[in-house]
Amino acid sequence: MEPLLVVKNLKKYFPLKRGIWFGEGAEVRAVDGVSFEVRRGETMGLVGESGCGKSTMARLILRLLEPTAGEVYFGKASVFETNKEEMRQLRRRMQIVFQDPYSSLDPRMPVDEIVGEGLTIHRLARGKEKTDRVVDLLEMVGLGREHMGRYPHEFSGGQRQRIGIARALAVGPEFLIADEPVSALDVSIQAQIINLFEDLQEQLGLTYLFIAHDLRVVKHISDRVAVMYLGQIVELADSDELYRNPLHPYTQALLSAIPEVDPQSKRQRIFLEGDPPSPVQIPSGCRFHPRCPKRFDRCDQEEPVLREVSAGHWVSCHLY
Amino acid sequence: MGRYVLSRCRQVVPVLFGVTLITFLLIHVGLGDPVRAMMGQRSDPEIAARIRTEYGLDKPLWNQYTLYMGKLLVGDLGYSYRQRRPVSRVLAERLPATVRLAFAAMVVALLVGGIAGTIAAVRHNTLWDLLIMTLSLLGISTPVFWLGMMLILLFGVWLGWFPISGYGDGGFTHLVLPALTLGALQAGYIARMTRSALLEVLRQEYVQTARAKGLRERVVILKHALRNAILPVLTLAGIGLAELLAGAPLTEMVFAWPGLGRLLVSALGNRDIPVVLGATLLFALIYLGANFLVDLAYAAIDPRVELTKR
Amino acid sequence: MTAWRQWHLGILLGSVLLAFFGLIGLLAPLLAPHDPYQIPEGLQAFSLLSPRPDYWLGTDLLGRDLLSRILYGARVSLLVGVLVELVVTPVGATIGLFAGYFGGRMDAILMRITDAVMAFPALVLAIALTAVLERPGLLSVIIVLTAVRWTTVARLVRGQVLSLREAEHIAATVVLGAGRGRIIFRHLLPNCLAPILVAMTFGVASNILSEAGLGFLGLGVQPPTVSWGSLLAEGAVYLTVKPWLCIFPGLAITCTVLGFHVLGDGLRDILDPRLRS
Amino acid sequence: MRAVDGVTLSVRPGEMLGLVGESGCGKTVTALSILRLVPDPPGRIVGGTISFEGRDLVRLPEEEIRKIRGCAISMIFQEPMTSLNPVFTVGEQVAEGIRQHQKVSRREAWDQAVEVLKRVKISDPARRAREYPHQLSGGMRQRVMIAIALALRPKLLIADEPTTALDVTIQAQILELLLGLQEEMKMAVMLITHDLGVIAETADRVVVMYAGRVVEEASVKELFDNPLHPYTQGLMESLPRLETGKARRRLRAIPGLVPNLLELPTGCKFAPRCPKVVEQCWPTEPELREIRPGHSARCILAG
Repeated sequence: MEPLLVVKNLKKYFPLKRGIWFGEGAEVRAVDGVSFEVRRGETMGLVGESGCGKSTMARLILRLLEPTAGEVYFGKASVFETNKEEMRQLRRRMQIVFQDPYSSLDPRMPVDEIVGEGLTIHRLARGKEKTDRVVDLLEMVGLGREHMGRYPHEFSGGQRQRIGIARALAVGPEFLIADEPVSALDVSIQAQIINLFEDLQEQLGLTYLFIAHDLRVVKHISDRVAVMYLGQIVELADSDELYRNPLHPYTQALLSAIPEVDPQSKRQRIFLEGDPPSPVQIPSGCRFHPRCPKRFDRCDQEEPVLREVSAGHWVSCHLY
Repeated sequence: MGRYVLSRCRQVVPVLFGVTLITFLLIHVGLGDPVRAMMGQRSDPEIAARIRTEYGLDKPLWNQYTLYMGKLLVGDLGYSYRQRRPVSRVLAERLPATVRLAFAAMVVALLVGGIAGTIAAVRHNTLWDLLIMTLSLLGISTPVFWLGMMLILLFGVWLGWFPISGYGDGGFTHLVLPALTLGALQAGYIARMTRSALLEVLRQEYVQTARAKGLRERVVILKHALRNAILPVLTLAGIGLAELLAGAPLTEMVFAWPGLGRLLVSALGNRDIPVVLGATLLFALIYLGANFLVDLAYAAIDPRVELTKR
Repeated sequence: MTAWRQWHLGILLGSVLLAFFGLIGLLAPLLAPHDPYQIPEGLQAFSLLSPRPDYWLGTDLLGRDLLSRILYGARVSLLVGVLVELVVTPVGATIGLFAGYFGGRMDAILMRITDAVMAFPALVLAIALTAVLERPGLLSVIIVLTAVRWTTVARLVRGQVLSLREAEHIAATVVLGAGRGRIIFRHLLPNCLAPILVAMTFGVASNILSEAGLGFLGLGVQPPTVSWGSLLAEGAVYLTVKPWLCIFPGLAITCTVLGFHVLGDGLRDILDPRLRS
Repeated sequence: MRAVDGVTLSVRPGEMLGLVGESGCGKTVTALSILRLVPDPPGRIVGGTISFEGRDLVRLPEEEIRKIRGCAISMIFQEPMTSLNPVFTVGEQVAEGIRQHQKVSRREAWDQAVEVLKRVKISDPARRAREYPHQLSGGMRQRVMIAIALALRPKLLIADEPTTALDVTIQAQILELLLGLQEEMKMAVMLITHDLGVIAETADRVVVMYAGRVVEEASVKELFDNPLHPYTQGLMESLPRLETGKARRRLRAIPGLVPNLLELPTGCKFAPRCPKVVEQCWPTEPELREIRPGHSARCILAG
């Protein structure tokens, strides 16, 4: 299938400021050489623990940040090479839903203005037509006309997330990045929002990049899943394949660490030692080697590359 | 710590530059033609020209500024028209009195404000809280010099407890009323800040942790909470110092206190511009120096400072 | 619930106080029992009278009614307080907005300038400026206070913008394709308005105090115009013998400033989004 | 507002009791009430008893309850970032609790603290003890919290969402540590969480809370095999599962919003969201009934 989004060798380093006059050149390697594709109509899942660079990825793809190196193609357009007007047009096609239902809505704007802002910016509708569109959008996400004049603080977390989705859909995007959209919500509400994402995909033919740290959620919603560790993708495969046959020791550990909702199934746990290293001091060789239970002498010497070891199953590990 | 001091120094340098630039520009505008100001009516064009060259007044503004800076570095602030001696000497005479007053006022403010604020926070929503908050509101609403006059009336004239003017022999009794006057405003601010900071800290989880250990409430507040609540109070006290120093001229006038502020006002009356601007600069330097000390205190209390600045 | 009642009380109290003094200032010509400037004939009989039925608050050295002078003084004090804040707020807010939004070198330069101005105790710098401006008067007071006071707002707005810049709703607006103008004027600015409004309230209070200070030092409005500060300067001489000449103008200042502080506290309470959600 | 209304539960010696529920269901307030840590005002315990080793904690004088806090009963909190005091070293914070309850010198308390830090598997504990909280990672800080709580070998540990703020791999480490220490010290643990997975893997018995009430209570196996309350059933079905091979199924979400404690219905508090609601649910609130031995539920349809 034709890819909608292509990410090529993307890097983002943040300099660490030290004093005003003498820079000492340390940097945070938030995203460090990431490549993948998202096919039209699929849901690509991106999992990883906090600080692995997954949210930076989202911001890079949307050009909220300028990359240190690498390219992103959306359809035929190269995102980092478009001019201002082209970028504006491109933004209609790719949107984002954020994690925090509190800071992601402007507290001083009523809901109809929040949802209708995209319509105004791109001159898609005005007056009565705009109001109708906003009502449609609110109904599409399970809210209604009666919510239009209210302010964000009058809503619960789940409802705010619905408002955020409606705002993103207003400009009629093809591609939606969901950056941890349910991790701040209660379990019973999480399921509502996940279902909403699935329904909208079906109705509107959307393509998703679904970012989360909860493997259960990602597994549930994604067609393919990429696992990130310290700014790189360590494994990428079809969702079922990844969970049935995880190859990278990190993926294996992640999967075994998820508490299973079944008191009977006592699986073999793989415990990782220590904490993820800081992205300022990335270990030599394979960046997972200090915590890897299967490491051998080659691992701290040579950095593995992401290779396709079976059809559609990519892994970056010296074991394969 | 050394590293932190260094980084603070680096931040102060540009500010010092800005401060001197401001006083320099003021001098430049203020003196109009300094030569005429110096020589008065009997200006002889030839001599005037010679003086101009001698003082570098014919050079571009930028050069004049570097000249001014050069003089500042060796402590040369110019010459007092009125007192006919170097400004630096005039200022040096008056500095101790002002520092003494400001220091005493700050101590009053921190002690009174800190204790009152703590009581208000611990007795949150009680009559004590209301009383302390009302008083501190009054404290920050009263003009400094008027408070000074009222204290003079009450304690000086009617009760006769304290002397009402002058420096005396430098003893304690002469200091009481001016220090109370100057400290009252900051005491009000500090009480308000201590209260709100402490209330905020008491909501933190680590306070709960401390209670869950079985510590006495007194220990929880005095050790765990107050140590953290002091940090924003210190920051405020540093900023408040500017306000405190701003009150110095007024307080010194009311109490005839022989400090920089009074010098500033009388020099202004005499149009002794070099003294005015010298004193102005010195006030800014006192403020910057004191803030530097506040920063050091902050770093000593908060272990996180080291890391964030590194 | 208690919080609601508190702010209600605060705003009510503050508004009543301010409305009172505002009206006094506005209606001074109607309310004043005597001419505040006219020196009465037969001065001897009227000079430094103690409070009595026809002169409620007594008279000054030149036999003028203190009450009438306080009423007229309210005009100048409030005018200076409010006017300076109205000038300073847009200027400071613009500087803060620029520094915070564009960041980088622009921010560094603007903030160092702000730091430098703030390093001077406000009244000291005001005195120095007055010295340079040569002729004190209403205009010089306004100019001087403006030059000193813009920094507070600039700092405040910059801090707000810096924290808002990281908010996800701003990022979401950028992703929608909004331009700089929309982000600044529709998102950043409205979110700064509440703290600006609160700061303005406290700012007016601070201006009134500064004006009084300048007036007391003789650097404020010049005779025959009166302000509360200049009344205190005149009265200071007779502090120990005719204390009411000092007590009443000072009370007027304190009550007005108190009104602004109470109002500011109340506004801060109701405008704080943390209390609303 | 009634945050917790008529909650009855018991923890047996050496047992791991799971307490599950969503935000605002009253699980944290219940836990804090045991040690009387609910801030008063605004919080107040208006009735009921908390019996610990035959003593009623609700009526104990302040002095006495302080002797129990951190000694016989301790507590750990959700946010390792904010639950340690930033201005004291972690060693001081562990030693402080020890000195509070035992007559030991400063030196001895410190040595004991280092020993406890070692027990919670902090590497190089002597050096770590001299560090400040901000110098440690989230997982490490939670270990320090556990060390503070377990320093005096309590009989009951209350753990309020101890792993929620942590990454999965760290969460697994911490849970494993807690289970190990429980075994070793033979203490009872009350584990509060919103994550059914964590409960399934660690708890012996489970209490499910909704809107300030216990709605179901059973052994962990019984609860997962045979959930009786529609809310418990809904929670389980709304959770995405990992097992592969099945066709992707739609999640069975519980409709509606998390309840607002100020606007609760008079009858069954779950009725507005319940898929099985019948007319009898509305007028009166059902009692918590024992449906099967050791398994109770607060639902008229159960059994």
